[in-house]
Order: sequence, then structure tokens, then C-alpha cells
Amino acid sequence: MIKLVGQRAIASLLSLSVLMVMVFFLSRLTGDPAALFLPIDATEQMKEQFRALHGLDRPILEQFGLYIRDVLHLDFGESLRRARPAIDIVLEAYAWTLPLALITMALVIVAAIFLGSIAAFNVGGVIDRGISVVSLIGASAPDFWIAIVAIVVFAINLAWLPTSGVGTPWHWIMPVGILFIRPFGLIVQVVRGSMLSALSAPYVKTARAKGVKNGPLIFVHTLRNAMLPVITVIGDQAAALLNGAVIVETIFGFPGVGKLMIDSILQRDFNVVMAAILVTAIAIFIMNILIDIAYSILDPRIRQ
Amino acid sequence: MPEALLTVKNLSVDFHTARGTVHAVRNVSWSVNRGETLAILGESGSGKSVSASAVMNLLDTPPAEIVSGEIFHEGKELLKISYEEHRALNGKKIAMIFQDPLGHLNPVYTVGWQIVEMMTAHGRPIEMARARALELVTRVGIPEPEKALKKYPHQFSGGQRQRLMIAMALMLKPDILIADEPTTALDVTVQAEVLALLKELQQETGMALVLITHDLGVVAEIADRVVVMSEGEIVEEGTAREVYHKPRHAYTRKLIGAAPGKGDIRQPGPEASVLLEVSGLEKTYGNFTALKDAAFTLARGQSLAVVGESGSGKSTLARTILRLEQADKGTALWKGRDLITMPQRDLLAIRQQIQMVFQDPTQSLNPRMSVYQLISEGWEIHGLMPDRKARRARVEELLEQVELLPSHCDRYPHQFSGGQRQRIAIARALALEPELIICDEAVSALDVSVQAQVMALLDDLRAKLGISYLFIAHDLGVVRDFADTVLVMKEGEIVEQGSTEAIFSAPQHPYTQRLLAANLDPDPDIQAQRARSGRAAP
Amino acid sequence: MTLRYLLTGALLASAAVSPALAQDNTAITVVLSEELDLVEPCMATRSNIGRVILQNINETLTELDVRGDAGLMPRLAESWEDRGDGVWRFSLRDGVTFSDGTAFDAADVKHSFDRVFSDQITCESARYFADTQLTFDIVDDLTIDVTAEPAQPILPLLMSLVTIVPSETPVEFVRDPIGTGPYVLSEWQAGQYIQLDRRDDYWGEQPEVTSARYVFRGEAAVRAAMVETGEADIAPQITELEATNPATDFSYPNSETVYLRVDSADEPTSDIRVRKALNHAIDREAFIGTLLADGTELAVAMVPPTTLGWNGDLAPLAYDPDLARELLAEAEADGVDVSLPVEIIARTENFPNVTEVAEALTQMLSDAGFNASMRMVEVAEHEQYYSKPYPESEGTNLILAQHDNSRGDPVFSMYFKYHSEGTQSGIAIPEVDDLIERATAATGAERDALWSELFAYVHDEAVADVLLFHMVGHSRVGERLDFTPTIATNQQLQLSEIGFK
Amino acid sequence: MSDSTAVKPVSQDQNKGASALLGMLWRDKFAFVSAIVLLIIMAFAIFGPALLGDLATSQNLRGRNSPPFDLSRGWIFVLGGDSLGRPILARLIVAAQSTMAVAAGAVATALVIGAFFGLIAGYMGKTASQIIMRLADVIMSFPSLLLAVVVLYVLGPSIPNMILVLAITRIPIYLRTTRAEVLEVRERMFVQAAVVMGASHRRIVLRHILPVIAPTLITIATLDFAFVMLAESSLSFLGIGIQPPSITWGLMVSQGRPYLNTAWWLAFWPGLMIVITALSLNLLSNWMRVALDPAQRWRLESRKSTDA
Repeated sequence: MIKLVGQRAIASLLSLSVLMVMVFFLSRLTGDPAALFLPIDATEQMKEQFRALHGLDRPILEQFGLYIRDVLHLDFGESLRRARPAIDIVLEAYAWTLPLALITMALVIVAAIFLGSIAAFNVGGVIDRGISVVSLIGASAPDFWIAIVAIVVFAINLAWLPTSGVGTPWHWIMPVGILFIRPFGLIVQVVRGSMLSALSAPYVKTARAKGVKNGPLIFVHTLRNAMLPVITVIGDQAAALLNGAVIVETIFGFPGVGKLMIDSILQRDFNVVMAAILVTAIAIFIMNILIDIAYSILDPRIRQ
Repeated sequence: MPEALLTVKNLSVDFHTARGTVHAVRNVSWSVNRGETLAILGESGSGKSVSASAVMNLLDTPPAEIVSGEIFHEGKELLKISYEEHRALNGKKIAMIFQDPLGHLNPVYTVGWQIVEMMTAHGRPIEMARARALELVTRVGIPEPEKALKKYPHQFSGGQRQRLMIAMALMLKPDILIADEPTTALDVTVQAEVLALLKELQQETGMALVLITHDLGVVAEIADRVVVMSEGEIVEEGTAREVYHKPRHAYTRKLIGAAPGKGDIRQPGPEASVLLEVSGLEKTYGNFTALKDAAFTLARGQSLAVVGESGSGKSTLARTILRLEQADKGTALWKGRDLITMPQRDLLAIRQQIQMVFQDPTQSLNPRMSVYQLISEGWEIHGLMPDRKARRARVEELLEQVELLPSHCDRYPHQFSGGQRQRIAIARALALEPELIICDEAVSALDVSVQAQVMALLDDLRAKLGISYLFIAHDLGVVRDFADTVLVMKEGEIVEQGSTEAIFSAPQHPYTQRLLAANLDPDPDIQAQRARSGRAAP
Repeated sequence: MTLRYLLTGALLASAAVSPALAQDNTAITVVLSEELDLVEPCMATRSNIGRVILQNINETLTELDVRGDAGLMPRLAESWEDRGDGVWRFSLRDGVTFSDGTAFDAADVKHSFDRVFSDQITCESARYFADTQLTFDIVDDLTIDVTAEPAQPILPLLMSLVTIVPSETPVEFVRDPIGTGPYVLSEWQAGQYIQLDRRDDYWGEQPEVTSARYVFRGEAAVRAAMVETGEADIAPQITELEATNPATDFSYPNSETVYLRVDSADEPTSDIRVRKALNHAIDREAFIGTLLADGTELAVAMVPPTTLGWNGDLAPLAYDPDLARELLAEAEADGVDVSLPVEIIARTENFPNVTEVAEALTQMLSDAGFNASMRMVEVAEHEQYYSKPYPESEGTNLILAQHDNSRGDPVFSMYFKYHSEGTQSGIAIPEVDDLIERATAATGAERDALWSELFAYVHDEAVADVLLFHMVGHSRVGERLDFTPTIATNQQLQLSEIGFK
Repeated sequence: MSDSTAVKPVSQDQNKGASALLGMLWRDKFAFVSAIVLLIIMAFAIFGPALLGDLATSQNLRGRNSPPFDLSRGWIFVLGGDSLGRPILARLIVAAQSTMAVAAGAVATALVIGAFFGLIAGYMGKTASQIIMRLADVIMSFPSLLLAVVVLYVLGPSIPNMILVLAITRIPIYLRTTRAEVLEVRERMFVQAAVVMGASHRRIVLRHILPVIAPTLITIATLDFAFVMLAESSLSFLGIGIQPPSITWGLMVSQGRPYLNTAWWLAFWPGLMIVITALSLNLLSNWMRVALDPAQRWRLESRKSTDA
């Protein structure tokens, strides 16, 4: 296991390095941060001063060298716009993204497993078709559309929930609810399919021949086997959430890393972009290891 | 007549499928008493498992529908009691074991957990269950039972898994044990051990044993009474001896007639030129030696059988000769040229001369290709027979040669039965007019009657076309009927080779002797005699 | 470190912080459209920063009256006089203290300006002094002489753009601004809110609002909804679409002017008839009350009507597509290739409905016979087209842009937009250059007249561009507040102007 | 040899070609309706711009946001007018072309490239596989928003560029799936049988492996179709997607967003089109998975021969 993690860490480090190099050069193709930081009628002298202050006037390879040097000293540079260490800004935002992603994913997993299993048991029945259609429609409706309609309905018309922002648990309901829809729609289908095939597995027959009750039959014998393919999909979906949920964050004023990322990209705040990619990539790497661990916990055959 | 322990009366079950209704069993009746062993004998599709599934309430309804019938156990009508009542009965009064213990054991739980669950599911305290599990696992002969309980199914061998299944089934001392093809996937020696274990346990506990099988040998070895099923109906019943010696029904006669190992032993033909000469062939996977210093020669028109149990290296031998795996050492001279070191380009041309028929035609035929595409693919690869019409005609001819219809050209493999599929695979091999066909357990997956047909076909082709065979098998009966030379392999080594006559009548190596002893004879009398003379495997 | 942040996040996520609804009566919540990158006094002229700190935390020497006609009013300077030769003397207010307790004096003023002009820090306010060299002479604690080279007639007005910080302030961007204003920055939770609390020792009148919390929401609909549900009290910027409730929603001229910048160095727009045709092709009236809010005015100059030198005689070129076609035909007859592509370049999210406006403009130009197309670009790319050097193109680009001048004097606009050296200028006409230079140096009535003349020349003689609209903004103000937005609401939001009903 | 389902292969006349396929489609009513819907959308995409192009761009500022189901302005306004007074129905039909071009283009590009490299990674040796998979990781973690900005800034906001952005972000999905499937399929017996016959690598990959994994890829592709339409819409929402004067459903939803409170139909109809397309594709792909598999096709074939 430790060897596996080590190997993956090296592979990921390699990927991450390539990624960072690509981002570094590609992002610098996208224009001059000085023009964006300063007002439109700023003088050329001011722009030059800005570039000089942030080292943007040097040749790009020199900039790259300096960046590498700093990164090796764990210095990820300063935000061009916020006059703060980029990594601090990113970690602050990540402290919001992480619980949002985890809460959402936890709910998705619980709901998808429960409803997906029910659908698999009633295959072809009303519940099965209902779950399929609702999840499919939910997953194919634009999320910003749902978000704004949800605000109109739940915050304004019904006045049950605050419109936006963070602070109380109530504030989390709508963002979590809207982020929930798409991964749920996908995972519930995977759970259903996986449960269907697991239910026809021979060991289920054995369990029935043993006289095992339906409850343990489903949730002890079948589910654990059915979870294996589901975990891969859960991993992909969780990775998407760990990258930040830019639309939901934008609409609900949620200070997460998705909004930070798009703002930094649009403002060409290169150091923040780099730091954000670094942090999200590490988070996803850790999650992948957790997924691997989950695999080997669930399936003893993988342990060797 | 006292009331039997378990009685199935006039049971009829239909399966409703998208393709229509299939009458799986019709008017099936049988019963079994305490201490008795009843065998239900039949080939695939005969419906032999259906009544047992009905007893265990394992039929999925739909698609299955129990049209009529009754099942009595201790005064209860099992088809009328509630789901919950039936559940309480399963495992406790009637237990069941299955053909494929790897599939039927849950891969993600320890075997200990699964065995213990048999008791906890019926409300027994867990400490008691643990103690009993340990006792039974020891009893069924698993080494290091304490450790074994903490292991997972994949960590055991096939025979051990079946023993564990048996231990699990016996946890609650059931009255009846239903065993659905319990030894089919096992090697002969292991099969003998497991059957012996079942026999012993039955004698200890006095339970009734219902054995579902396709193998006359198993019936002869263990059954007191037998019912023979064909196409959903019971065609014959009686004691094992009665049925074997005085079969009344034509089907039973056919079945007994098809049992291999009864024909004349072939005598080696006159000396012919050497086609293949293998020497010093070796293959290792990591620390595991799959093949050690294999050497033999194969003459034109000869059928050479390679026998051995799983893991003996017989498939590896075939695969290294074919260069599906690269051998570590050694040579395989094909008409004087070494296949092992031959460049890829030359090899492609030679592939035309050596063809292979695999064990499972369901897997070896690409499910997305039609029969025509499958058979003609070789010509496409080797640029033969460019004329489409000629191709078509030749495919139809080949199909007729393997006793299929020319109209089958445009069908897909799934539309055929197992035996038909294997014939398609043979037709495909024949299409390239090879000089050698390697058959890797080519008939093991087939029903006896189909097996006999396929073997007859191969034999016929040898006579007509002078094809040589490298015939890999574990079924000694088939080998005895077909081969003129036999290689016996064990743990990667050829332990004995000689003419079929010599091997079967005077085996030299202890392993060959053991193998022959464990081979079940379909005649109950011979089996009984063997048991008496103590030649049965320990 | 990571762990700390994650823990904080988790705690905040679980702890129930009292919602905005439960505030006491004199605390308000303001919902802004974007979060502040910085709360840096020398960046206060940037509107999103100014709305929070300008005159709330940091004050300026002078202040432009936007509610009445008082013109330039004293703030931290009590009075000022022009001592000739470009020297202005400012007398500072006595008894003013910064929120850190130190007293305000002339050294603070000098330091504040030194900071602005330092090359260690990129202060936005510096741009208003582009080519003007300022020297500061401290006469005594409360008197300071400012020398401008060349002479700067509107120096007191420029003083309304530079915030004063204490002389201890380091020459780098700060996160905890200290100022003389009635409020102090008491809390800044990045991404969530900024909290301002009232000071007890403010030199002036105590405002009614005791504290203000600024929150940030990108969606106009959400901002409006927050005021509606009582989660916020003021949403300074909402869209016309959301401004549906007359009781809470105000519209105000927001000092933004929308126009199409025309490059008269390019064919076909080098020909004045083509430029005129552009103007005649556009049905400006059709936009008002449809894509743009009622109250939007047709523009005849780059600056809003409240600006010095406003020329009331000018009228937009009438919508007359036939005339436009005729003009094009004439130009074509003279050898101008009017079939060259004319592409409108607009910036996404520049103002509400910008895309639709661009689409409608394109349609109108096409209808009048132009080979018109449009392109929506993102801010960085827009900047490339908008500022010199202009990229090469086949035909020409018309830049749909919005310009803001609420400072009361055209000097902040005209040089950049029309002088041949101006970074966004599309013309190079000696007469215009001359007028701009003279007006910039002039004072009083002469300044007024020269600007007026310049507006007329640019609009009628040069037909330099296609001036479109003076925009209106919309604010939603909670019913318990007594506050009316003004033309300056785009730039600043003085909490002291907010009362309670 | 457990034989609880004793279904014997049944001899029946082999249906051939398109008519058989249509028959099978007719048998699954959901799939049939889906196919009709998709055909209509395809027709929109092909003929829409030519037939209704002018109508879809004719503005009328004074008649903007006209409500739906009001026929006083003609049938073309039955779904209402948009913020520039253009008929939404006409715009939906015209937008089908670029919407389909973007979605199909992105999905097809990603599918082809991903499958190609996936086949290589799965079939070739470990080194090639490792390099390709690491590259896939890099692409996977490259933020799509940044990619969009880079492409838009450097290459400009056009439909081909949008296809490029969306395709790049989807490639890893196909690559990883293909590789995983290839690793499994190449071990199957029929592949070995082909090797024994002397088939070349090219033949094995194209004739034996690809047809087996194709249904999985097609299923993913149909699901991805909806995803790509939504992603394109989200990019428009963020201001870095397709921009007017191009129109796509995603862009229409995004542009209608400010009017959700006052003129819901601006965003509703294009959103509905996306949902309908996604649903239809899903149902059709379920059908296709069965219809393309000879071993499962009988489920959809005529029952006449066996019902008796």
C-alpha cells in the first residue's frame, strides 16, 4: 500500500510539474495583467512600473526560472492584485470549497446509493423509471438556471432560506442542493446498474440459500460488491467538486476556489492561478489515494 | 411407504422470456429420504436444477412461474408458506452448495464471516457459531483452520473452496443437502476427495443428499437412486445400478453410450515424418515455473494428448508453442524450423499451418462477427481466396463438414448451442487447411452427448485430411478414446509419456496411477469394486 | 497552515453566525457586485474600492458636491488659494485625528502624495497627475503649499481624488487602512464580508449608521433579492430589469457614457461622410426604454451634462438611414471602399445588455448599408483594441466602450479620448489638440468656454466618434433607509449620507 | 453447467439491414420517439439557418420580450420573442445548427482522439501507456476555464475554437475508458484466436477490439453530448464561451438568465431543448447498446417466430 502511494505520488508529482509548466507559459500568452490592474487611461509609465514591480518586464524564461526558484523555497509568489501571498488566498478559499465538496458528495453518495438500490430492486417499475427520469432531467438542466429559479422560489417567494452568502447552515442548503443534482443523476444510474448486476451474482443465490434476510442480503452482501464500479465514478465527480464550483459560487457569493480561479484567470493574476491549480491538484491527488484505499478496503482481492 | 423427507410432486415451471415462454420442467416428481443420496442426472438445458431451485425458493418470479405442483417437507407445503417461513427453512433444514464455489462465495468477506453468518442469520449466538465454524472447517480438512477463517475466498484453491462451502452448508446440521454440480469445475483427484467427503459427512449426520449432475461417473460413485431428466421431463428413475445396466429410455441409453472411455484403445499408426519436435521448453512467471524442460515429438497424422490437472502447465505448453507466450528456453521445431525464435513475419505465414481450438467457444468466437466472417477471416488475413463467391461456397462447405447448415452463415455465435459453437470454431480452424490443430480442452465444456459428436468429428477429419492433433484434456476417458500417444503433466513437468495403451494399462508414474484411480467410471459396479479394493484416492 | 485554514472553514461552516436580519437598527448591510481585491486608500478612485473606503475610512482634502450646486467643498482642507506660478496653499482642518489616534497634519498630506507617486507601489490615483510634477512644502502643521509644474488650474479638484493616510503608513499596499473618516475597518473576512464600524472621535458630525457590512454577489438578481428579503439594505448596482419596485428602486445618472470609438486612421472611417453615416444609421431613441433604462440620455459629449463646459446647443445626428446610405454612396463615389468590414468590438459584462446593444447596433449599421459585424470579447482583449497601439485589421473596428467621468471636469476625459497623443483617441486633429491643451491650462469662465468649444468641434466638425448614451444606474435601497443615490454612487457610497426613516 | 434458464437458441429468419433496424426501433417506443425527436433536431440543424436565418435575426426593439402562446404576431412568435424582439422559435431552430456542431464536434473529436490514444495505451507496451496516461492526467487537471480563456484570447471566440476547448477537456474520459476496456478485451479468447490465425496488430485492434468497446464509447458519447451542451452554456454564462452573433441553445439560456424573473421564456425554451435532446440521446443510446450487440439484439427483434 505504502509502495503504491509512493509510486502514485511520484507519478502525480511528475504530472503536476508538467501541468504547472504548461499553465505558466500558456497563461502568459493571454495578455498583460498591468492593463487589467490599472485603469484604462493609466499612463504607459504606470504600466511599466507595475510590470517592473512584479517582474513581468523580464524575459519569460527568466520569469520562469525565478518562479521555479521561489517554488522550491515554497514561496508561491504574491497575488498581483491583492498584495498578499497567493497561497494564503487560495487556502482561504479552499477552506470553503472543501467542506462544500465533502458535504455535497456525502449527501450524493448516501442518496444515490439508497435510491439507486431501490431502483434496482424495482427494476422496470414506477419508482425505477421515476428516479431515472427525474435524475436525468435534473442533470441536463443548466445549473445557473436552476440556481436562480431556486433563489426566486425558496428565498423570495417562500422566504424559507437566505438568498445567498455564508454564515449559517441555512445558507448552505441551496448551494449544496444545486451542486447535488448533477453528480447524483449520474451516480444513481451507476449504482442502479451495478446493483442490478451484483444482484444476479451467484453469491447472492448462496446467501438466499443460507436464509439471509433481505436487509442484510441487499446492504451487506450485494452493496459492498456493487460499490466497486461506483467508487470510480464517485472519484471523478468528487474531483470535479474539488476543483471548485464556479457557477454556484458566483451566484451564491460563496467564497470558494472556483470563483477565485475564474476571477484570477480573467484578471491574469498568474500566481493565484498557479497556486489554485497546485492546491486543487493536491486535493484531488489525496482523494485518489483515498479512493484507492476505499477500493482495497471494499475488495480484499485488490489488497495483494 | 413412509412419507419421504422431501417430496416434489408434479412440479411444472415456465420461464417467461422476451422470446416467449419456455417450459423449463414439466410434471417433475421425486423424493428423497434421510440418509439417502438422490442424483438428478441431465445435460444442460434439461431442467435438472429447476426443481431444486424451487425447493430453495431461489427461482426469480418473474421470469419464472410455478405453474403447478407441490413440494412437501416435514408436512409443510413449501410452495405455500410465506417468504419469511421459507427463509427460516433455508440453510437450517435444507442447505445447498453450488458448482462454482468461487462465484458463489462472496468475494469481499472472509470465509469465516460467511460461514458464521449461516448461524447468525438464523439467530444463533455468534460465539457458538464461531466454535462450530472452526470445528467444521477442521472437519472438512482445511489446513490451519483458524487462519483459514480469516482468509478470503480467492485465497483458496477450488477444492478447498468447495470444502468450505460444504462446511458452511453443514453449520446448522440440515436434514437435506442439495449439491448442484459440486465437483464439475474440479480436477479429478480433487473431485474424488470432495465426493468422498460428502459421503462421509452424509454417513455421520444421516442427512439426505440431492446431487444434481451431468456426470455418470459421479452418479456411479455416490448415488443410491437416480432420476434422469431430459428437456424438462423425468425420463427414467431407479437405483444407480438399474439405470446404468438396464436403461429403459432411449435418452438414457444414448447418454450411457456417449460416456467416453469405453471404446477401443487406439494403436499407434505406422511411422510418419516428424511434424513438430519440442525440446527443453521452459517458461516461468516470476517465481512460478509453469513449464520445465518439456520435450516430445509429434508425427504427421498423430494425435498426441496432454493430460494433467489445473496448473500442470499443459496450456502453457500449447501457448508457448504457438508463441502466444514467449518461452524462456528451448526449441519447438516445426518441420525443422524453430517456432520459438522465428521472426514475426515468418511466423505469420506458419500460423496458417497450425490452428487452435479453444476450450470455451463462447469466448473464443468474437460475438460481434457472423459465422461467415468468423470462418473467412483467416483467408482475409492470409490473402487467400480473393473471390467472394468462392469464399461463400467454401464456408458453406466447411459448415456442412462440421455438420452445420450452410444457411447458418449469417448467424451470430450466440444463436448456437455450445456444441454447435465449438463446431464453428473447428470449421474456422479447418478453413486454413492446417496440418496441426491444437485443441485446448476443446470438449471439456460440452455435454457428454455433444462431446461424443465433436470427438467423432475430429477423428473423422483426421482420417480424411490427415490432420495431426495436440489434444489437451483433463478427462481421461476422452483421451483414452482419441489419442494414440499420451503425455502426463504435473507441476510443469512431463512426468510420463507413452502410447495410450501403455499409459492406461500400465501407468508407471505414481501420479499417473493416482490420476487413473481418481477417474470415475460410469459403471456403479466398477466404482464399488474400486472402492472395495481401496484404490480410491485418500 | 493548510490545516488551520481548513479547520477555520469547517468551524465557520458549522457555527451559526447571527444572520444579517438580526442586526440592530442602525447597522446596515450593503451588497456589492464584486469583492474588493484591496482596501488600499491610494486606490480609492477605483470604483469598487471607493464605494467602501472613500470618505468613510479615508477622506480627501476637498470634495465635489454631487447633491447640490456647491461645487468643490472643503473636507480635510478648510480652504485653499492660488498663490500663482502653479502654487496652491491649502489650510488644513484642525483637531482631526486618525483612527489610530494620531493627529492629522501637513506631513500626512505630503506622505500621502509621496506614496501615490512612489515607484514601489502602483497607485491608481497617480494617473490624474500624468504629466504634472507636484512639490509639497510644509508651511506649518496645518498649512501646506503644493507646487504644480506645469501649473494645474484644477489642482483643488484633483485633491478630491487623493485620500489622506497617516505618515506612518508604509509604502506598500495595506490591508488595514487608517484614515480620518467617520468609520474604521473593523473586520475583513476575505470572500465573505468587510465590516466598517463608526468611530466615536470623528471630527465632524456623527453619522447615523453605526456600522456597515459589505457583502459581495455577482448576480444582480441576487443583489436585488437580498434587499427585498431584508438580508441587505442597499444594493448600489442592480439592473433595470430588477428595478421593478418604485418604493425601493432608484435610478440615477451614473456618469457613464457609452460610445463607439472610431479610428479615423482606417479606411473607410477616415472619410468624414462615413463617420457621419455611422451616426445617422443608429436609431438611438429605440434603445431607451427597451434595452436601456428609461432615463438614459442621448450623448453629445464624452462627459455627462453635469460637467464643466457642457454645451447645450449640441444635438445628436438624427436617425436617418436613407441619409446614411446617401453619405456612403457619396464616399464610395469618391473612391472610399465602403464595403470594407466594420466590426463592432464590445466587452462582455461591460454594462447591462451590452450584448444586445451591440447586436442591435450591428443590425442598424447593416441596414444602412455597412458591412457590419460584431465581436464580443473579454476584458483583456477589449483593452487591446481600445488602447493604442491599435491592432491591424481589414477595414476598421468600432470599439463599443463606456467611459466614466463624475469628477466634474472634462480634463479627465478629453485628453485620453481626443488628443492625438491620447491612448484611446481615434483622431489626430491639430485644432482639437490645441483646444484641449488650452482648456486644460485655463481657469474660470475661459476654461468653461474652451471645453464648450471643444465639445462642439469634436461632435459637429470632426464627427470623431459615435456618441451614444449617458447611462443611468439603478440602486435598490431598503425601505427603512433614507438615502437617494446620486451620480457619484458609482464611485463612492458615503455612509454618512444614509439616514433612517 | 447450472441451467436454471433453459433458453435454447431459436432458429429464426435473420432480419437484414435497415428495415430490421427500423423494426427494432419501432419495438422500443421510447427509443422510437427519441429517434424522431433527434431527427427533427437534425433537420432543424441542417435546414434551419437557410430557411429561417433572416427571421431569426430580424430585430424589433419595440416588440421585445413578447410573451409566448400569443399568435397575434404570427405563428413564429408562438414561443415568444427575445430581448431584441426576435422570434424565439426561429432562433431555437437556427441555433440547432451551431449547438449540434459544437456538441457533436467536441464529442466526436474527443472520442476519436481519446479512443486512438486509448487503443495505443491499452494495446502497446507499458512505456507508451505510462506516457499517455500521465499526459491524460495533465489534461484532466488543466482547468477548463483557463483553457477556454487561453484559446479565446489567442485564437478568438469562434465555434471551431469552442469545439477545440470542449474536446480537449473531454479527451481523457474516452482515453481512460478505452484503455481500461482494451486491457480487458485484449485478454479475451477471441483475440488470442485471431493471433493464432496470424492476424496483424492493426487487424486485431480494428476488427476485434474496437467493435467490442465501441458500444461503451458510444454510450459515453451520448451522455457526454448533454454535458458538452451544458458546459458550453456555462462558459457563456461566465463570459468566456460562444458569443453573439453566433447562437447556440446554451448561449440563449445564458442570455435569457437576467430575464428569469420578468420573461421566463427567454431562458426556458432553449433550456428545454437541451433537456429534451439529452433525454432523447439517453434513451436512444440505451436502445443502441442493445441493438448494436448481436448477442442482445434478439430482445428487440420480432417475437412472432417464438410466441407460438
